[in-house]
Order: sequence, then C-alpha cells, then structure tokens
Amino acid sequence: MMENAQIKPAEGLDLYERMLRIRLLSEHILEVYRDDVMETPVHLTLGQEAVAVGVCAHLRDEDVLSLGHRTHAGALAKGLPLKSLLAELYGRSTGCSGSYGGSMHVYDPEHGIHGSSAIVGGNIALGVGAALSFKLQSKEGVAVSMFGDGACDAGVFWESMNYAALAGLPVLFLLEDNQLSNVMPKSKHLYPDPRAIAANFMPTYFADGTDAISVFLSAKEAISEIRRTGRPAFLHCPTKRWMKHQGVEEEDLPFIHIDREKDCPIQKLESFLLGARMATPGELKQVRAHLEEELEAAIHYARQSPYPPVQALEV
Amino acid sequence: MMENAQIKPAEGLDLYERMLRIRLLSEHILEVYRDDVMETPVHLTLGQEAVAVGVCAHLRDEDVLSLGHRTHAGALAKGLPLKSLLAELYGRSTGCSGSYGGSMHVYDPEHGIHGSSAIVGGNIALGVGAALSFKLQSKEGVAVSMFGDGACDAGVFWESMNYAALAGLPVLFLLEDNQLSNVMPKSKHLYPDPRAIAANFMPTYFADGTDAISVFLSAKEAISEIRRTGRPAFLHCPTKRWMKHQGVEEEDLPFIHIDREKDCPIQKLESFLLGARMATPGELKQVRAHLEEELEAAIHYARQSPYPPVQALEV
Amino acid sequence: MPWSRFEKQWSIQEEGRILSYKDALREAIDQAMCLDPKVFAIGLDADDCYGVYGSMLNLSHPERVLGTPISENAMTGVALGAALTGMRPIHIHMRVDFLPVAMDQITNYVSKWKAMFGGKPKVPLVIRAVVGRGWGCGAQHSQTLHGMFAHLPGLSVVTPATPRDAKGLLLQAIALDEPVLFLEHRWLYKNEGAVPEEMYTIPLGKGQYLRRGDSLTIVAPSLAAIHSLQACEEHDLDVDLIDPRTIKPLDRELILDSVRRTGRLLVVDYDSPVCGFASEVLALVAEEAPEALLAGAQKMTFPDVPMPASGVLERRYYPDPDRIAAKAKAMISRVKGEGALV
Amino acid sequence: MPWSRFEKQWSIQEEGRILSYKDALREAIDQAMCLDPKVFAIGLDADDCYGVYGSMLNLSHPERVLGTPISENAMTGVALGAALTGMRPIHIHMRVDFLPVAMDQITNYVSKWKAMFGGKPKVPLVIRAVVGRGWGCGAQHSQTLHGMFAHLPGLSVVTPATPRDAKGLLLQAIALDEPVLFLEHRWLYKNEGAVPEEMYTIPLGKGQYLRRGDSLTIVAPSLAAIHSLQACEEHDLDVDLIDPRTIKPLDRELILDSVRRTGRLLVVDYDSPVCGFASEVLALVAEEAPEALLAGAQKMTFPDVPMPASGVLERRYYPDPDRIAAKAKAMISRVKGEGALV
Ligand SMILES: Cc1ncc(C[n+]2csc(CCOP(=O)(O)OP(=O)(O)O)c2C)c(N)n1
Ligand SMILES: Cc1ncc(C[n+]2csc(CCOP(=O)(O)OP(=O)(O)O)c2C)c(N)n1
Ligand SMILES: [Mg+2]
Ligand SMILES: [Mg+2]
Repeated sequence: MMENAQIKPAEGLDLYERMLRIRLLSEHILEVYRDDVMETPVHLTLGQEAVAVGVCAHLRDEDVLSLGHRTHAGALAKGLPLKSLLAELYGRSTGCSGSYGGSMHVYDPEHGIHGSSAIVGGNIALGVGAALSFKLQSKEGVAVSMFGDGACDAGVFWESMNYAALAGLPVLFLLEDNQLSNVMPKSKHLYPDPRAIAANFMPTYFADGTDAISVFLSAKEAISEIRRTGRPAFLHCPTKRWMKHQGVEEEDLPFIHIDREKDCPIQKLESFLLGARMATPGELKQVRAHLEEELEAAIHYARQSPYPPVQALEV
Repeated sequence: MMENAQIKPAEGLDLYERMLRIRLLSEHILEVYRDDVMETPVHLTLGQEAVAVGVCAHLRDEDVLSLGHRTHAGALAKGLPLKSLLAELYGRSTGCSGSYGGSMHVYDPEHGIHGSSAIVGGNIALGVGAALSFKLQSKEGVAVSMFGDGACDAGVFWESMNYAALAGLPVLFLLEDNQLSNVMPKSKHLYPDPRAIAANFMPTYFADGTDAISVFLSAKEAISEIRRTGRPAFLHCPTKRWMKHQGVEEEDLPFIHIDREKDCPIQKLESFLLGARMATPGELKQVRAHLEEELEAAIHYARQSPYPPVQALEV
Repeated sequence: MPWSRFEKQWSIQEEGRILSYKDALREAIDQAMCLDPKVFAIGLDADDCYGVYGSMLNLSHPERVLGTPISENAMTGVALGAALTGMRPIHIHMRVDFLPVAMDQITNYVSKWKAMFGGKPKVPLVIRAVVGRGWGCGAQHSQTLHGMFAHLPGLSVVTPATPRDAKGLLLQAIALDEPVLFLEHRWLYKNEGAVPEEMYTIPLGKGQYLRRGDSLTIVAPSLAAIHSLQACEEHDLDVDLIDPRTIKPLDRELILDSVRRTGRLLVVDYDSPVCGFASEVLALVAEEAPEALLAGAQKMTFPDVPMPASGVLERRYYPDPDRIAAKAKAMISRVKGEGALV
Repeated sequence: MPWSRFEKQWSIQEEGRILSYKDALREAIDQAMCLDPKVFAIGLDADDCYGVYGSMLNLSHPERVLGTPISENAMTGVALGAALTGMRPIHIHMRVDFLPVAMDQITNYVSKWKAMFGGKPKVPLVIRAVVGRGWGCGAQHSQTLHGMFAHLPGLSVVTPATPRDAKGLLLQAIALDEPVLFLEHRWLYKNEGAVPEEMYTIPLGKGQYLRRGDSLTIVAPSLAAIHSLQACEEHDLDVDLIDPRTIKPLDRELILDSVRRTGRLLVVDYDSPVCGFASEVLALVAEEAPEALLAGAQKMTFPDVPMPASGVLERRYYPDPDRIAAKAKAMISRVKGEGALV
C-alpha cells in the first residue's frame, strides 16, 4: 500500500464506487444465475475488481479499452452503464449489444468500448489498432488492451507487442494475471515471465492486482508515460480469481491460496480509506446504498425490457 | 575465427565440401534459370551456406531438420541427394517431392527432412513436433527448426518456443538471420533482439553466420547441450543474403553492405583450412572437381527424368 | 450453464451394449491408445479434470494425454510434426471456433502436406473439435464450419451422429495415414445407442440410412441427422433419411440413389448456407440427377448471419425437429397435391 | 519468374480511357485516399519499392501506406481496431495464401463484429489479397479460397474481372461500412480496358453479362470470367456469359433469369470444387429453377487436390479458354443433338 499523499480522497472514493458496482453485479449474478434467467456463460470478476478500476480511473471516455471474454469489471470501470450490461445479460434488446453479444461481448463506443472478444488473445491486437487510429488521426487518446496470463501464450500477444513497439503506438498492455488459464496454473502454460519479455519492447510497470491503490498509482505512471511519449507500455497486475473460470461456483485449486478477506480488493480499499481518514464509514455506506439503488433500478430496467424480435433472423 | 584445435581436418574438409556443393548448385541455377527450364521460384542461399552446413555437421540422418521457403542449403547440408533436388527444380517426377513441391518444398525423410514450407513461420512448430516425437518415443534425436529473422515476427515463433520450453523438448531453434525480410531491414520488422527473447526460454548461442567454423563450434555446443539435457536451445547466426529475396538477380540495398570476397563463407573457410594447414590447395581442388562431376551427373539425371503424368490430375 | 437441459435428448432404441456418444469416443481413444503406443492425445485442457466434456477421462494411458498452452496454431504444427515422425496424434479442441486460430496450419500445412510432397508422406493426424451451440455463447462460440473445412483439398471431414459411428469413425480416423478433421456436436454427447465393445472401424465416405421412405430424401449430418430422425418419428414421415456420416469424402451414390427414387430432396445442415454442405449436396444432384429434382429441392440451414447470443434468437437460429418436420411435410404435400413444380 | 509470359493475355476492346487492372486498382486507392483522410493502406511489404505488384506505387499519400511485420493475424486485428475507431483501412496481402494465418481475425472478429454487437458497429475494413497462380509456386502459393471465405456470414467476397470493375468495386468496398474481402487475380493485372477517370462505385451483388447467347449460361468470376469470354470469342459460342463480380452477395436473379432462358448451366470457377462457388451456383438453380436444369448443369473447377508445382501439372490444374470451350461445346451439342438428359 503506497502513501496516501499520492491519491486524493475523491479519487479513492471513486475507485471504491466503481469496484463496489462491479462486486454488486457479481453478487446479483450469483443470486439469480441458477434460475436460468441469464442465458449466457458468465466469467465473473469477483476478487479481480481492482485491476480494471485502478487503470480506468486514468482514462477518458474517448480512450479505448479492448476486452476479452471476462468483460464485466472492465466494462463497468470504463463507464458502460450498468443497466445496459444487465439488459445484455438478461438477453434483452436494450442490452449494450442489443442482446446479440451476451456476457462476453460488450459494446459502448461512447465510453471507448468498441466490442470485446471471446477468442483468447485477438482483442490485444484490436487495442493496438485503436492506438494506431489515434496516431493516424493525431488524436491524444490512449488505448488499453486488457488480457489474462493465458492470452500471453498466444502468438497474437507477441505480434501485437512487436507492432506497437515498431510503430510507436499509445497503447497500454494490461496483463490481469490471475495465474490461471481455466484450471491450468500459469507455470503449466507460460514458461517465461511475461513482464521480462515485454521489457524488450516497452517500459514495464507492476502493481498488486488485488490492491486498487497500487494499480491506480502504477497505472497513473504508465498512462502518463504513454501520453507523454506516444509509445506503448506494459502493466502487470497479479491478482486472484475467486470463482470457477466460468459460471457461479467456487473452486478450490490446490496451487492457489485465496483468503477472501485479506485478498479482497474492496475490503483492502475500505481499510485504506478509513485508516487514512480519506472517508468515513458513513460515506462508504452511502456509496453502497446508492449503488444498491442503482442496481435495483438496472435489474428492473433489464427485466422490463423486451426480448429481441425473432423476425430479425428470418431470411 | 576460433582456434583450429577445436576442429579436425576431416571435419573442416567436410564443411568445405558441403558448402561448395550448395554453392555450385546456386551457380548452376544462375546459369540456366533465365531459360525457364526450372519453373519454380527460387530463394537462393548464396552467401548463407555456412549456417546450415555448420549445424548439420553435428546431425545424424535420424535427426530432423525443419525448413522454410529457403531450402537449398539446409536440404543439401542435411543429406538430401543433389540429383533429387535438381530433378525437383526441373519439375521431374524423380524429384525429391515427385515434382509436386518445387524449390520451396523438399522431402527426404531418410535424411530427416519431413517436408518444408513456404508460409513463413509454421515450420518452426513442425520441428518442435518432431522433437516431441523423439521424446515420446524415448529416441535420442534432435530436431532443428531453421528460420529467418522475418519468421521471428510471427506468433508461431513465440508459441513454439513457449511449448518447447514447457514440455522440455530436444529442439534447436536455428535463426539464420540475414537481417532481411524480402527488402525490409530487420529494424523495420522486428523490434527486440530475438536472442534476448529466446534467453527467457532456453540457453542461447551465437555464431558468425558467414563463418562455417564459427557456426560449427557454436552448434556443437548447442547440440551437445540439447542431447545432454533433452531441452531446447537457440542458436543465432547473423549472415548476409547476396541475391534478391527470390530469383536470380543481385540487389543492392542501401542498408546492407556486402563484400563478396570478405563475406564469402567458402573463401573464409578456404583461407582457414589452408592457413591452418588442414588442407592443401590440391585437396581443395580435388573436392571441387569431384563436386563438379557430381553436379554434371545430377543435371543429366534431372534432365533425362520424365515429367510427371498429367493423368494424375484427372478426376 | 444447464447442459442437462438439452443433453440426452434422444437415444436410439437398439439391442446391444448401450453407451453414450461421449463414452463411445472415450472408448475409441482408450482402445486405440492401448493397441498402439504411438497414439497420443494433445490439446488445450485435454488433460484437465474435466477431460474434454468427459471424453478423455479415466483412460488407460493418461501419460499420453498432453495439455498445451493457448497456442492452437503452433500446437497444430507440433501435432503435424509428430505425425510426420512416427506418432499418431489426436489433437483436441474444446470448440471448433478455436480452429480458425490454427487455420494456417490446417489450410497450408496439414491438408496439403501429403500432396505437396508427391503423396509420399504419411500424415496420421486426427483433429477433434466440438461444435458447441448453446446458452447464449454467441457468435464466437457456436460455429459449425464444416462447410469451410470441406472446401480444403486434402482434408477429410467427419461428423458422426450416433454413438456407434462416433466410435467406429474415430477409430478409422486414427487408423488412417491421412489427416482427418473429426467434428463432434456437443448436443450429442449424452445420447445413447448400441456400441460394440470390440474395436471396429467405419470407412469414411459411407453414409447410412437412418430411416427408409419414399416421398422425400432428407440428407442431414451430425445433430441435424438426429433431429431429422426425431422429426420423422414424431410426425411419422415417409422419408428416406440419409446420414452421410462424413462430409468429405461424400457418399455420392447413396444420395443419388435415394433422390432418384424419391424425387425430392431436403438437406438439413446445421451450418451456414453459403458454400456449405447443403449447397454441395444440391449441386451434386443438380449435376448428376437433375431430372430427379423437379419436385423440389431445399436447404434448411442456419440463416446467413452469425449466431446471436440471446436465448430467444439462439433457439430460432438452429433448426429443430418440429421445424424440420414442418418443412418436410410442406415439401411432401406440395408435391403430392400440386404435382411437380415445372 | 517470367510474369510477362502470361500477363496481359487479353484486353477488352472498348471506347474510353484505357487502363490496366493494376492501374485501375491504384487509381481507386489514390482517389479514395485523396477524398478521405481516414483511408489508409497497411500490409506486409505494401510500402516497399515493388508496391504490391505496382498497385500501390506513386500514390498521392505515401505516408498513408504502412508496412508491417510478418504478422498477418495481429495486423488484421490492428486493421479492425483502426476501422472501429474512425479509420478506413485497406489491409493488403500479396497472396491470398497468407490469409489463413489471419483466419482467427477474419472468421471470429472481422466478419462477426457487426452482428455480434447487434448491428451497431461500423466496420469499414477492406482486405485485399492477390490470387497468385504461377510458375511452380506449388500448393501453398496458388490458392484461391473464395469458396472458403464465402462460407463465413458477415463477410462480402468481391472478385473483379475487368479494370473497370476493379476500380468501381474497390471504391465501393472502401466506401462501405462493412468488411469486404477483395480478391484480385494476379493474371489479370496487366489486362486493359476502359476505365472512367472520375470516381464511381459498382454495387456489390450486381453481376453483369460479358456476352449474350441462348444455348448455355456460363457463370464465371475473376480470371475464369475472362478465360470464358476468350473461349466464347475464339470459338464463337452461343453463350450467355455472366460475371457475378461478387461471390457474396450473389446476384441470384441474374443467374436464374439466364438459366431459365438457356436451360443449361456451366459454372467455371478457378477454385476447389467442394463447398465452393461452383456448387453454390448449382445449388441455387437446383433450388429455384430445377426445371431449367434438365439439359445439364456442370462445374469446371480445380481438381480436388492441392496445386502441384511442376509446370506440366500446374497447366493442367487450371482450366483455360480451350478447355472451357471444349466443355461448353460438348454441353451445347449434347443438348441440341440428343435432347434433354431426362
Ligand atoms: C483461442 C482460444 N482458445 C481457447 C479458448 C478457451 N478459453 C476461454 S478463456 C480461457 C482461459 C484464458 O485465460 P486468461 O487469458 O488468463 O484469462 P482469464 O480467464 O484468466 O481471465 C480459455 C482457454 C478460447 N476462448 N480461445
Ligand atoms: C505468412 C507469410 N507471409 C508472407 C510471406 C511472404 N514472404 C516469403 S519469404 C518472406 C520473408 C521472410 O524473411 P525471413 O524469415 O527472414 O527469411 P529469408 O527470406 O530472409 O531467408 C516473406 C515476407 C510468406 N511466405 N508467408
Ligand atoms: Mg488468467
Ligand atoms: Mg531474413
């Protein structure tokens, strides 16, 4: 945990709000998923909220976030409205992708989300393409390609870093490293240290991916460096996945130890904010209350929304 | 140039013979190619003979060599009979690939050549697969994946190194680095130093790719390490391409300086062998005379051979 | 994802030892591994505790099941390299949607290798991949693509519909010295049927009748074959139902014989319509037996759009037994009622 | 490689400004770049001194032509990412054979992106690739593959045969907010024909007659269209020759109209036969106008094997005007002489 001088109270509260929003969504999914009201495979982000939130705190709406299959945290952190995401999960035509995408495919160009992909790895290149777009248009933006340790196995990871470095593009390679590809530990699927590799292409940064402040501070450095130089950077955030790769069950894997109190990014941030007197318990409660209301409204919105018309598929 | 103690006269002469065979083939192609008697695109290996020869000197017939589009040096160095290769270039059914392959696709499983490929990069994985085969069959062999600097751009290079390292496979990644991908200099297509990258996966070795002795000695170390540990290694051999990427023309690229005397692997080896008194001028002449005869016979063989029957394509 | 909802929808009523499609696959792999030490399996998550939807669990030689990184392209090259040097790999993919990642190897290497070297190499490589419709997976996790693969010269494309065929065709694929793409539909995994215990092979290029009738020929592979059979049984349709079993090579004679007799053709193909299997069958008949087509020929496929995620759309996207039956009835009655369409 | 031998085999005799196919492509790109600063070109060796067989040389905006590493897969993703964020990329490949390397992006990303997000995204991405038969290149450097790509929902496949179409279709492809695969046959590059100087577009899905006649309909795209036209001219055949211009979308009505009139169909397609364009056209007619097929329908394609390298085989592998003419004559005379094939 870094010194509090580096983060302002408003920033801390903002991180808290964004993380908690994601957490509440996960909890809602846990609650209803077994009733089959959400017909879409979910990759929950429980325990991993800090990574997306700590990074997105430094992004503007125009900045681009390119996501893979595990979308919820990144999408909400970047600004995709909760109700749009919920409606998508409920398969309604008001969903962010008109119900054509489901959990793995979110879309909100107004907030810099130009789609996400469930084929591991390829979305990294899309982020690089967005960065190329900024450069060609002499725009100021930054693109973030967010991916897991498993995606580092894929050749497209290598190719994307090489091109971003050659072309000099403003893109952050954000490795959300939960040390798992499905049930495979990282040691079994990725031989080298990805950060050491990345260092051959660009400056690299590190943060504790279960600690929003740590991510916030490293991301701040990395992103301001990108904005300054127009060149790529790499941010490595080890974190922990609490649930099965997909679905709503917990999973105990022998090689991953999880302490759901100590490892919880939200509890960590709470103690930090309270300890540093950057927020009072009352303020935090208020945030939660406000988010719970927002969630209720979003659920209502989603459930009231119509299903898409099947005529769309008639030839 | 290393000390001569490390190489025996017979070994030196063997290197010389193999390199000269390749060179004479190139010269024959230069002579006849404009007459359209060889209907196949040729990627000449003029100036690059030392790499394949220095490495293959340590390989047995059973060891595997996986080649890309630039096949001639590797194929001959590994033992593919000259007449088979020539017949293939002349499009005859006695060619090593029955005339179905052409210059880029050579086949000689008896000498560990299980095919070669013109789509850049993929052959690297095939070499790794051959190494897996050795391991699964508890055989002693070594596989060599030979590729250029351009192939390092491709994701399959990365994926192949990762799997070879994870699985612990006896494969040599042999980078024949002519610093060009077609007319693109390496600085334009490959950002990092590939050897530095490879070092994250396996031990790396270096040799002057225009110097057969240098390659011979480094390859000896690398390959004996692979045989000892059963694990992969990487050998980086910078060299120089004398001709256009493809075809029989010379090309002057501003960023590559070539001195066809000083850079010539064959002249280098000649001076070494003579200087170290490992061979006499007469012996070298004899080698050449013998090879010229061999080439004449091979040309005759190829030209006398029948074209393949077109009926093979009738449905 | 409640697979239980649609798994084991339908089973063949047969004499003999009853096995699920999944267990038939498992048995084929196990027996092949026991018979030949050169057979091994390799694939992303192939060695994990879920064992590719159960099809790889409890094998006699777990040491010959290798996991891989998420590197489908290189791993296909690795499998090919192993096949060329004495092994008989089975490369496994949990979803057919991951095969495009390996398409360079499949298109340019695997399927060309034998011909590119004058027919000399042996390429005993099986690529297994699961077609995985379902539960709002969306466009990238619900593809079939057998039409795309069948376009490639040099690659056989096998699509077993029954447990018996799953075992016999997989053993055949493993036994061959040529590359075979073996596509299993996830919805067939729990279906049951009689499967001989001993090893046996079913040749590629031999289709079979799943039902005999005179008014209409239905050609349908994989899950579409089972759905068509359900349609025929539940609606008592007078249909000659052909399961080609392999998309490529295709049992042309079987199809032509039937169509010449019934004079009407419906191809039910759970894949995209353009340049796919359904078109291929219609083209075959157009070329070889146009006179048999006067009473009508139709395709029933996915619409020509990517699969949407929402359940209501997903259910509409895939044909099903009732819609197949409705289409078949319309074709039969139209013909019977109004004469040929001339 | 003596391209000169087979380049400029044939040119259209027309009024107007004469341009080569290659220069028509170049002009389209140049005009598009001048019109819209968002248009840029990217591709391996696209920016080198050879300029993609000359089609990229002397552009007004060379700074908008970007070279790339040998990373076709990631670069397709990069191009898509740029297309989604305001640019209009033209991604260029010197050979269509390199596209399978990018197949994950093409199959799972590019062609699905619009539908996967409810039709909302604009995807103004053109992928240009050159079909490169010739000179013993062998199996990996001579593929066509348009049948494979046409199978994918969400992707248009464009195959111009004439200089005029090359320009008009390329401008149309660049103008569209949907992904287009633009396949140019290398043997067409030096062919010449009249090409308007101003910018114009030709809509996708609109074929054209290259010749009118009554005895047989030939449908042939790309180089096959030109070879068919040569066949008809040199042998004075009574043929309705249709160049579909785009494989997908397909001008179904144009083909059906013609076949209904001529009663006979030959599809000449320089691609593999199975699940390809030739089968698609036959299937269309089988479904929509079977009565018109009684006099015979045939495909003329590559044999279903990979391309061999040896010149003698390569020349046999590709159909040519003489063989097309022979086939067409046989079909016409058979019909005329012996009546329908019933
Ligand atoms: C190309 C490809 N291969 C396999 C899969 C199946 N798959 C989905 S997610 C996943 C694990 C990804 O791990 P990682 O990238 O670390 O992301 P995480 O799930 O841990 O967030 C796998 C193997 C896929 N979607 N795409
Ligand atoms: C996937 C792919 N993209 C492009 C090409 C065209 N191409 C053939 S060789 C070559 C350059 C390869 O450079 P390198 O790997 O360094 O080998 P070198 O020719 O220098 O020996 C290129 C781009 C190809 N064959 N395959
Ligand atoms: Mg992970
Ligand atoms: Mg090179």
